[in-house]
Amino acid sequence: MLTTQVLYALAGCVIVALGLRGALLHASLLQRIVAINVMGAGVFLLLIAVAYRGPGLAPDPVPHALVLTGIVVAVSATALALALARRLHAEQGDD
Amino acid sequence: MNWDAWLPVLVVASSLLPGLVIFFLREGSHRLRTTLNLVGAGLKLVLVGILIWGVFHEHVYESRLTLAPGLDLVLHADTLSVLFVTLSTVLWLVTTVYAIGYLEKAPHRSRFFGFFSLCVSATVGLALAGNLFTFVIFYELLTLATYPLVAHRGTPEAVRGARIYLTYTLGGGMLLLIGTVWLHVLAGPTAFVEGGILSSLPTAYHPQLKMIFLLLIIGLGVKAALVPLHGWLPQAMVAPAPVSALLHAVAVVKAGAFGIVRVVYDVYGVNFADQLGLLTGLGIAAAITIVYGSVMALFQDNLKKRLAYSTVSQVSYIALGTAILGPVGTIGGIVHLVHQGIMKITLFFTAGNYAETLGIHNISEMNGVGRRMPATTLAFTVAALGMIGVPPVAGFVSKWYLGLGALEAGMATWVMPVLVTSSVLNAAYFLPVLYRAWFRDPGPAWPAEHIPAARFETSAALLWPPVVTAMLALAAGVFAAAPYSPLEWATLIAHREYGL
Amino acid sequence: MNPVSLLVFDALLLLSIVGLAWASLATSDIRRGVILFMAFGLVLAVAWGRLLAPDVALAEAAIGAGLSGALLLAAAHTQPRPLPPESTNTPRNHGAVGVVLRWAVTLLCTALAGTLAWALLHVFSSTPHDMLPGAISANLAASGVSNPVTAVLLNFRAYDTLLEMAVLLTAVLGIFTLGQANPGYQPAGPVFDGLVRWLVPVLILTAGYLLWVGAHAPGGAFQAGAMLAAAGVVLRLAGRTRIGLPEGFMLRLVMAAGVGLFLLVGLTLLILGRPFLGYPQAWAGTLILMIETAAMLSIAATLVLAFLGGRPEATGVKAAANRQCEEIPRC
Amino acid sequence: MTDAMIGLVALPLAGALATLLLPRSATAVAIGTGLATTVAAGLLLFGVATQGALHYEIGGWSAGLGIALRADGLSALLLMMTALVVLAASVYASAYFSTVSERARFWPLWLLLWTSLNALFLSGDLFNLYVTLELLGLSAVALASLGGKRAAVAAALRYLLVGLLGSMMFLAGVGLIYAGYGTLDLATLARVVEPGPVAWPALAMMTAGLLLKTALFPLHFWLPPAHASAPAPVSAVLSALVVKAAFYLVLRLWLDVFANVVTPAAANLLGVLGAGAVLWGSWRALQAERLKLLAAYSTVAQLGYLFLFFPLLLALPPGPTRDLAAGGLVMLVLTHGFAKAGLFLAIGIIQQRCGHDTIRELDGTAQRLPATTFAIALAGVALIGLPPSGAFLGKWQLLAGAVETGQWLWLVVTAIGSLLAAAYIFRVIGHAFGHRPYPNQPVTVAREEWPALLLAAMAALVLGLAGAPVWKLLEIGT
Repeated sequence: MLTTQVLYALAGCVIVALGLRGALLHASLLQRIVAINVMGAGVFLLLIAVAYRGPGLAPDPVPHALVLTGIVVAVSATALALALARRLHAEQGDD
Repeated sequence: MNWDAWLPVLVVASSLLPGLVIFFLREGSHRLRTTLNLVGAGLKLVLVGILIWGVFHEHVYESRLTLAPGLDLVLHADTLSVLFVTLSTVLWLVTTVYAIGYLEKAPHRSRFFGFFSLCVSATVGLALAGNLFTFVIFYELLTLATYPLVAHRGTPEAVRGARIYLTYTLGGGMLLLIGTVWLHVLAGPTAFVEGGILSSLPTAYHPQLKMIFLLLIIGLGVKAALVPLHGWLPQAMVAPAPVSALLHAVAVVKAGAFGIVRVVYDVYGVNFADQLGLLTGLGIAAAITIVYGSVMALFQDNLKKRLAYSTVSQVSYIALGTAILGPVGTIGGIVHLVHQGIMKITLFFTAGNYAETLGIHNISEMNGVGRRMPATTLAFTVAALGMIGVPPVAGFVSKWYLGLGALEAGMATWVMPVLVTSSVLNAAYFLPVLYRAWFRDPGPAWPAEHIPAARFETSAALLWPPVVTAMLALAAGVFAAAPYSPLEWATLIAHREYGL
Repeated sequence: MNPVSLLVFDALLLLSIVGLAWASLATSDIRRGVILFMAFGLVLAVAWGRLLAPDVALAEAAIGAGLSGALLLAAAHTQPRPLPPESTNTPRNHGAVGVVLRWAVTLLCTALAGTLAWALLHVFSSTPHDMLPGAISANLAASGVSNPVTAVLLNFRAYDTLLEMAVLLTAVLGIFTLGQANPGYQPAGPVFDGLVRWLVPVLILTAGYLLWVGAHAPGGAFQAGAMLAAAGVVLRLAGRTRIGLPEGFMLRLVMAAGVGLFLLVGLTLLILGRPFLGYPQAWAGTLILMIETAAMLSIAATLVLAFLGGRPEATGVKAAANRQCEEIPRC
Repeated sequence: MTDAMIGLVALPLAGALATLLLPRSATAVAIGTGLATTVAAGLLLFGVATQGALHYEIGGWSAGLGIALRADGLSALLLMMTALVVLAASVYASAYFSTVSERARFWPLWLLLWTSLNALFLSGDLFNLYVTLELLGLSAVALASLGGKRAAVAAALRYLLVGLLGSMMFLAGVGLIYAGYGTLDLATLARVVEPGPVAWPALAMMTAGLLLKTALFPLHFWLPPAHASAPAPVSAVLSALVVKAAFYLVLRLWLDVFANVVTPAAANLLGVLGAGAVLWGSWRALQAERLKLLAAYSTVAQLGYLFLFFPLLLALPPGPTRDLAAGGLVMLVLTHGFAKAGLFLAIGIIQQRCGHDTIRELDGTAQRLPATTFAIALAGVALIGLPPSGAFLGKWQLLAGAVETGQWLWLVVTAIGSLLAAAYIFRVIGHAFGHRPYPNQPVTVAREEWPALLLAAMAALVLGLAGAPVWKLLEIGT
């Protein structure tokens, strides 16, 4: 159903824009990390919308694999960012 | 091993390799350093001898290394390059002996002699360059090698002088590079060919060629100390005497002048340059520099500063020679390249001797120095008379040919007055020094007598070099007509340039 | 579900997704933001289901919403209650510059969204390219698994997954260099403890099931690893000191197992003359399962260590010697 | 020879795992792996030189389905440079890090960084490039924050966030390309892609992401603090290689894959940004107080030169002059890689031996470490682009291209940039002529000074004099 793809793709674009805006504007590190995750989710939504072929038909598996890899990469990047933020916060605390 | 391809490289390497080895020598190993220096200088002299003999017999020596498609590093020995190579090799040997004596107990000698040899290798490479691309490479290498020499003493003024020197020369180098690239794009790889190669280009390129000529001359003019670009020369006087001797008599200043000769004769071709009206511009700039240099020299009390300004004016004789159309003017210009080198190095050696032995830096302290150091002052006198143009010293020969050339080329109306005024000015700033040295009574004590008057007036290594170069200056004047003399060689060059 | 009601469902789903995304970024309190982000993740998982991407839905729920949320909450927890001024939600520069900056950025983002939408509309108007999905279904039989996504992940584009495991390993090594783990949580109350006693075995069982089922149905190493990690996180939250993580060399071995086995299989195949990571058809299934098991263990260990936030506090005797040796250089 | 390609990725990865599992003998294992990988890089370079571009389908699946590794002249050269720089920095690092725990944490991340660089230069698949970029970003951040000091952690965090933003933009572009053309393989894409509403936004997004990662002028704010506060061997590799990887991708996309999509106007935009980078970077380097900041800003400036080539390469019709310009670009990339790595290593020695690297108080230090000062001077010569260095040939081609296509602005910018570079390099060398007595032993710390000297000499002498084969290699296109 063409309209489903278009609807979800447009939602994806909006979420990417929201994420980017949040990442650029927010001052606090944690909210910037959340914003980047939201932007990532938006891009994944685009990819899966592209893979969708219609209600009964089998979707294209390649974007699914890409998004899976993307999610794992995103979580590892977030983990490292949070550890850095925590260490920075700990350093700020004592000096 | 095919000898013709390797000789130019060997000539450059004979000072490069000892230099690199000296860099890593420990400070204390004097004897090894001295032997390395002298062996290098001696070997180079032998190799250059073979080069002279070969080129005289129309033998072609060329070594070529492709750095990039269309860009070759070419070392090619032709008549003009051999002249400059001989000059720098002979004077390097003499200056090395002098430097060993001069830097007796100074620090950082490994570094000094390392860069000293690099500097000479750059000069020789520049002289042997077969195309404009190689010339630019060695031109920049020369800047890099001489910067540490000028800043050698490490005093704040030395570092400041070196920085000014660098600003001028790197700026000039950049303009030269842009001009060369522009020329390369228009005319392809610009090899040095007697008679020039640009005359065949379509007339549409002529305005661009004029612009390129301006860029090249400004780039070279910085090192040749043409008037607006000469500011670094007096500042670089903070360098030790052997450095200012080699720099201002042989290496840096001559590189600029030699570059101008190359560009006018072997890139543009003198007739094509004249057709574009470039020579008059060059001539005027040279004339202004000659007069300006001499006038400024009048007001300098510091001996080395006065010699520096005299160099500024003397080097422009070479530029003036190239600006005079016709073989005789060319001979005058090219032979002055050698004569000025020999005479100026004698003057700097003697100035170094006065500073090192008696602590004399200014002319006002030179009263009666002739009695205390007769041999050095005699050498100073010979060289000074040569500078003025008094026969039989070499200076007279080049001025004679310049005047004759100007008459023949019909440019006498403004060249002769310039020559006459500059000779008068030369006399004005050299004769009082001679008078003060010989006929005034010395003061109660010398400013700082380091070396007592033993058997010789100063240490042997300091005394003999100026005497030798003074005799060379005399010989170049007296035996000017002998075969293999600078004048004969310059005539050979001029004939080949003009295709006579 | 007739098309009209499907459209209504889609509209509602998308509205809630975009609304949650906007809300999680608009709040000033970081905790509210993180919780809203987790809700956003869960609703997004529903959207993946709607778009017939079950594997991704599982991963999104387990990793995207679950573990990322847990990591973010743990980090938000360490923020002192009254937020220091410089990290408030409203951007730093409130003055005119701030407004202009905000408008400029908003304009930039809408422009970006516009170009993306314009390009995608153009794509959707033309016929979709089925060259690659066609090739996958053709070669699915030779890939050793019947679930196309697992086939792509672990056979056709196995090299991507190898590098992705390396990314995970890098992240945890980076976290290790930053220092020791966070202090633990206080022991759980009876209710939570009871829940944990039941939940952890179930989580481990589902992890095993997901690993096995991945070959022919949605599931696989990543989802299973996330489940196992969830078990570890729950134990950690219940204040347990031993949460199933090995120590010292064994821990490093488990961390490196995922990438190590993958590389080992690839290189042995290369030595046997086959292309790098080119499983022979007969062995493909078992090889993939072997790699997935190692990958599951590595992913679980990595995600738990990430939640710990640093090098785990070594408890055993050998660990004490290890720590003592750490301090003396040249040991 | 295709096994060399696999070796280039598998060896450092295996080395990373080995150093993780055997922390005690981590240094020996790491140096061993380094040598093996360098041999593999040499074999690959030899293979490409003799047999032309190499192509390897991983898992035996045809390019559309699986992932293909590709090695043409450009990537073989970059791989060789990466191998030499990382090997030299590894030897340096083995003496730089003193405690066992520091080394145990350093080596695995170091070899993972090397794996990501090799994988990136070899990859022929768009999504695979995304994963390698991510691996590169994360390992670089982890290494940069190794020092653990506040400045290093803060800079590393900003670097990570910027990197993530860049990767997300890149992934959006990749998604668009897959949506529009149904393939991720660069070779097939190059045949299929045509200018249109899908290609332009996708390329714009990918380029924006990559410009963030390569720190081109307006987006360079994160680079100086990150490179200046990282440990010496790390900042050497960050400046010399990591930012180059993102630039390599922009080059590959613009001139190879999207060749017919790219418009001269877009290239001119890159050129203007590059010019801005040259001037701004050089100006800030001139005012930098610390040597490391100077080197970091000099990286920003040198990257500017690389982007100046884009308007030239697009204006020149395909032919010998364009190949010459492309060769000049690669020569600049290689020379800057070696020179900047040598410079950072030398600065690391000064910082370790004298406790500070503020330029003003360098008088004494430059005397006590003459070999280090000589390395800085050699690297400086290569950064300015003075003759014996490869950068001179690179700048010559840049100037020649500017004259050929009549784009005089780039010529003026290059001239000013080189003079500014000379100013800030000789400001540092000027301090070498202090009053201290000359130490008897010129090389004080062999294991640290030789890598720095060899890298700087490679840039300033070897590439300059023996650079001709670079042009021959570049004719071997994909």
